[in-house]
Amino acid sequence: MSFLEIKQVVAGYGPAVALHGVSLSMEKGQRVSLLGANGAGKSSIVNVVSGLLPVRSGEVWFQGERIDGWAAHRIVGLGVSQVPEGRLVFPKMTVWENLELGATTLKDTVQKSRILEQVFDLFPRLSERRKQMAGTMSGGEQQMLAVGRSLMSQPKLILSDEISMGLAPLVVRDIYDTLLHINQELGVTLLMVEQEAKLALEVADTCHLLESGRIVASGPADEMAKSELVRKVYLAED
Amino acid sequence: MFMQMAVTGLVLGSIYMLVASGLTLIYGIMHQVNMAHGVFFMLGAMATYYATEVLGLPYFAALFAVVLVFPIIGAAFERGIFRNIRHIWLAGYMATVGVWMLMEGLGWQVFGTEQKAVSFPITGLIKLPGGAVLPANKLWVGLIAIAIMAGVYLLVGRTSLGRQLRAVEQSPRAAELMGINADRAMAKGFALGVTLAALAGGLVSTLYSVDPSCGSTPMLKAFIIIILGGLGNVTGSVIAAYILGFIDSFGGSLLGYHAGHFMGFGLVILILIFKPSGIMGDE
Amino acid sequence: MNSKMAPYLKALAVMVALALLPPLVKFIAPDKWELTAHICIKILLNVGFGLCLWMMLQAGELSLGQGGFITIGGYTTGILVAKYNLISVVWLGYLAGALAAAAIALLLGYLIVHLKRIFFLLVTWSFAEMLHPVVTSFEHPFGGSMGIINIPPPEGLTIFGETWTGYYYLALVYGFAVLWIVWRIAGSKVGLITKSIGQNDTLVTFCGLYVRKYKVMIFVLGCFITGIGGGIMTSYLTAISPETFTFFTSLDIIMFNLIGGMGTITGPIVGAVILSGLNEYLFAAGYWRMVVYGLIIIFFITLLPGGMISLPAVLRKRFARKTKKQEVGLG
Amino acid sequence: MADQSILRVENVSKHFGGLVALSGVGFHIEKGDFFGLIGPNGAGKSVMVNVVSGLYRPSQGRVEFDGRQITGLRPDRIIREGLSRTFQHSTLFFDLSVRENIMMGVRTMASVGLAEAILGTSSAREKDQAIEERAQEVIDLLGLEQQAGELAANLPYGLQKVVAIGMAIAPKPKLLILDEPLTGLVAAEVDQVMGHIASLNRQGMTIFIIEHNMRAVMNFCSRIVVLSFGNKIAEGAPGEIQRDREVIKSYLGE
Repeated sequence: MSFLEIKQVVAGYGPAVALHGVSLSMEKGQRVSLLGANGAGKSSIVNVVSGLLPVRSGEVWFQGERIDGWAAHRIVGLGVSQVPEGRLVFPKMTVWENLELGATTLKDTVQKSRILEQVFDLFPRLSERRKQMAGTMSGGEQQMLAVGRSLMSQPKLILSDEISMGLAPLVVRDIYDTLLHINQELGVTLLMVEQEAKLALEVADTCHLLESGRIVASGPADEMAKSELVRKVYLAED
Repeated sequence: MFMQMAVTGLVLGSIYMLVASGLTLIYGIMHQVNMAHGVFFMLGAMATYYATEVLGLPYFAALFAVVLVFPIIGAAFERGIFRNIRHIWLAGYMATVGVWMLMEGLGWQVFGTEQKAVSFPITGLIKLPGGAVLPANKLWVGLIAIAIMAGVYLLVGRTSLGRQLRAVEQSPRAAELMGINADRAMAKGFALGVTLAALAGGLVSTLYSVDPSCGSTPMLKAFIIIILGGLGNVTGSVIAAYILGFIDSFGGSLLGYHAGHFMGFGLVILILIFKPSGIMGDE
Repeated sequence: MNSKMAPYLKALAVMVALALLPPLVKFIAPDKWELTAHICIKILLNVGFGLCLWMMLQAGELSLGQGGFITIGGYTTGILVAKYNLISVVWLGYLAGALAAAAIALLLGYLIVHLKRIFFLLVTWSFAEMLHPVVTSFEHPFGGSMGIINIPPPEGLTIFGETWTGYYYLALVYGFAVLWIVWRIAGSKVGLITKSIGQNDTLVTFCGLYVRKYKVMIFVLGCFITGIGGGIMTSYLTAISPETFTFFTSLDIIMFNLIGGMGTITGPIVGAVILSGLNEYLFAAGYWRMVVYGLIIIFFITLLPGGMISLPAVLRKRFARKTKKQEVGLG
Repeated sequence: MADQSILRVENVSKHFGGLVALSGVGFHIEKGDFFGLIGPNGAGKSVMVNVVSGLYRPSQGRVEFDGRQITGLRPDRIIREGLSRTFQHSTLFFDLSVRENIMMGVRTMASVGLAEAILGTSSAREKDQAIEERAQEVIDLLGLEQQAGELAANLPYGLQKVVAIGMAIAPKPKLLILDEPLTGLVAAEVDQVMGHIASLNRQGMTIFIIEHNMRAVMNFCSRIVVLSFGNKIAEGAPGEIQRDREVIKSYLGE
């Protein structure tokens, strides 16, 4: 069985159905990005995996364990961490407190402080601002904090949702570089939702294209980038 | 005379602060205005009365028993009634009204209508600099209230439980993603808030005699305080509690009970109209 | 045309039937008439209060201060017609009470309509609570804690014999007049606007409509009508004191909507009938009254959030599920 | 020349606390234009729409609509001047039917009164009729007859966007502002919605569109302004914009 396996998942919000029987699987160490218009169901897939969006039918398996129906906080304990859309840092807490909360599922304090040092190495900016209230930082710094916070739980799988939203291209590049580094050096698997199609194709090795809650195309990122459909609709190239 | 009133204001303010802090905590974490807060105050007072005057426990042992028992009571109410409806603000509000009615009604049946008083272990008068003379129990109650508040402040500000509570307050969704069980954290927050109300009841029962409706006035004061302080704003509530304590101490004795009442509610309306975020709020 | 008129005709039929109640009861069981009339008067006035709140609820805000507006209507009537005899016609006293309530609602409403949900609830509640110390503190004109007594019935009410019957017909006209007004509004374009405000007021603004105007309008109208009811209730009770209308009066009016259900106009009517009837019996129950009241609230909130009017649908669903299960069991 | 402008935005700045969302942006929209405002995320496009439609008061600068200064007017007043807008996330009255939604947009709604509604006077009936007729016109125009009685919440996302446009054009505005009308739509729906917008433009309505979908903007707009970090960095016809150095830089971050 694959590292992450989603089978025929149907899910939605209230009366609306966001995913109509989506299936996909991922191997350990992969970088997968989800492509598609707003409302196509990209975020829903990520939220289904993290447990924020309940599954109506279908199954979600993570490392041989069936996790659909689990509460979000239990799934975190398995090593699945989400960098949520809109960052959702705790604005009225310090950078340090935010990171500390990221490590809620870890019990070992020695291990905790070691990871904290790692995160500060990856994001020196966070180290400088460890006593600052998260809500007073710039959007880019908050996004770094959100990524750093998700690393604190020592995840095996990171789900990221719209990292680039509202950020300057350079900062976005910086954060993705860090994510790539984490993927290559630490072997953390990445499942990414990215609105900017160009970026999404660049940072991933595999890509799934969604339309109206269904996966309509999948393949290696470089091949997808060359496909007619993606070029026309998502890259606006003629 | 002035000193006397000032010290009385401080004591009153400290007690109000204790009642209001529980209300603030519950509003902050669950976004629910707890109309049953006064009932838990009353239950705390009654528990203290029965533990000391009927069972003969020492006063401080009774307070300790309150600390042990009320978190369980609070958590039970949260789980039994409030958890499933907390996302609908009106339902949540009305449910707390229902609990208030139910428990106060039962209170009259069980505890009876006669007034009950608890004696404080330390008696006598204490002379304060500036010529004020205060009964020892009043002063001690004020000090204990401040000590409890300091404890709560440390609990919420410094411990990992406190961090989790604040995380849930700021974003339940993000808290879940940190691996925090938001439901359980909310139950803990509610239990803590209820326990603070009960402790306040246990303290006040040594100053004034109590009956099953004794929670309403402190609850009204607590509402005024949390609105004045800005719903969910702790620092604001502390300042507001002392403002109200002084208003009641000075205004109450200078203008009479009704004027104090009128001023309190008038203040609420003015604050809500002109600065709904409260005195410390930022907009 | 027919289908449009049907509900009106139904309401008219109910009203006629209720109008025939007094002679009927007096004929069958004359000794029961006093109690019957008393309960019916309470119910009919409460229907009016409940409907006013329902109308405000459509615009999305819930007032916990309606008892305060009843108090204003009642005191104004009492002060003008009984305490100082400034107005000799009681009917005009009712009008004055309603105008006073409306004027205060206009001022308050203008200041507080921007408040949402719990804030609106808390400010209206505070407002009603504030009236208590005011009327208690001043001997003039409110009569202090004793209040005002000897408030006369309106002129010509005795044409039916004793005042019971007169007040019964007055309350009947009041209740159905309020129903008619609220009904007309709900079915009109103003009703559509009100409902839209309850859903999304920003969007209403971007339809080119001034939200504040409509919200204040509905609030003032509701309080005007409630003020009249306060006057009628007060003269029916012949006296008013600071303890006549309390927090529980305001709470009852919310409860009518909660118990009946807020989805349709029938809800508050059903709720008012059930709860005001029940209240009369619970009155004798002492402190058990609070217990029952609390249980009712908790029951409806947790188990029947749609109120009584949703009961048939809920039961049908339950029943359908059960039969389905049985089918599966048999299969 | 000047009276040809339906909207003149002059030197508009908007600060939120220390954050500068717009700094000194100015542009004109001529009558009959199909005008596009584009820019990367967080460039200040939505802030600009909110300033123009009166939701935000600009920190500096002025907005003139149809020859009249509208800075600082209440949003509902601005709408009654003849400017309509839609919202980024399809915002409707979800518990109302499609027909009722569109009726809410009709100008005559603003003149209905409480007393006449209760009494059902002839003037109230006339107004009701005018509202219903106009709503029917819009429904016919957008081909929504089949869905007219349905609750807005039950419509597919693409049709909700169409209803939102219907609501905005119901008062026959002089200028229609569309805030990212294509967000969340799939290709087929994009064509449908853009088709409606283009036909409105052909019938003489001035369009002001904020959009992410570059292809749609380039194909339909006659003139484009590009924002980046609250500054105007380019203005011109689609061809010029596509060749512009600054624009390429701000989109690609090179």
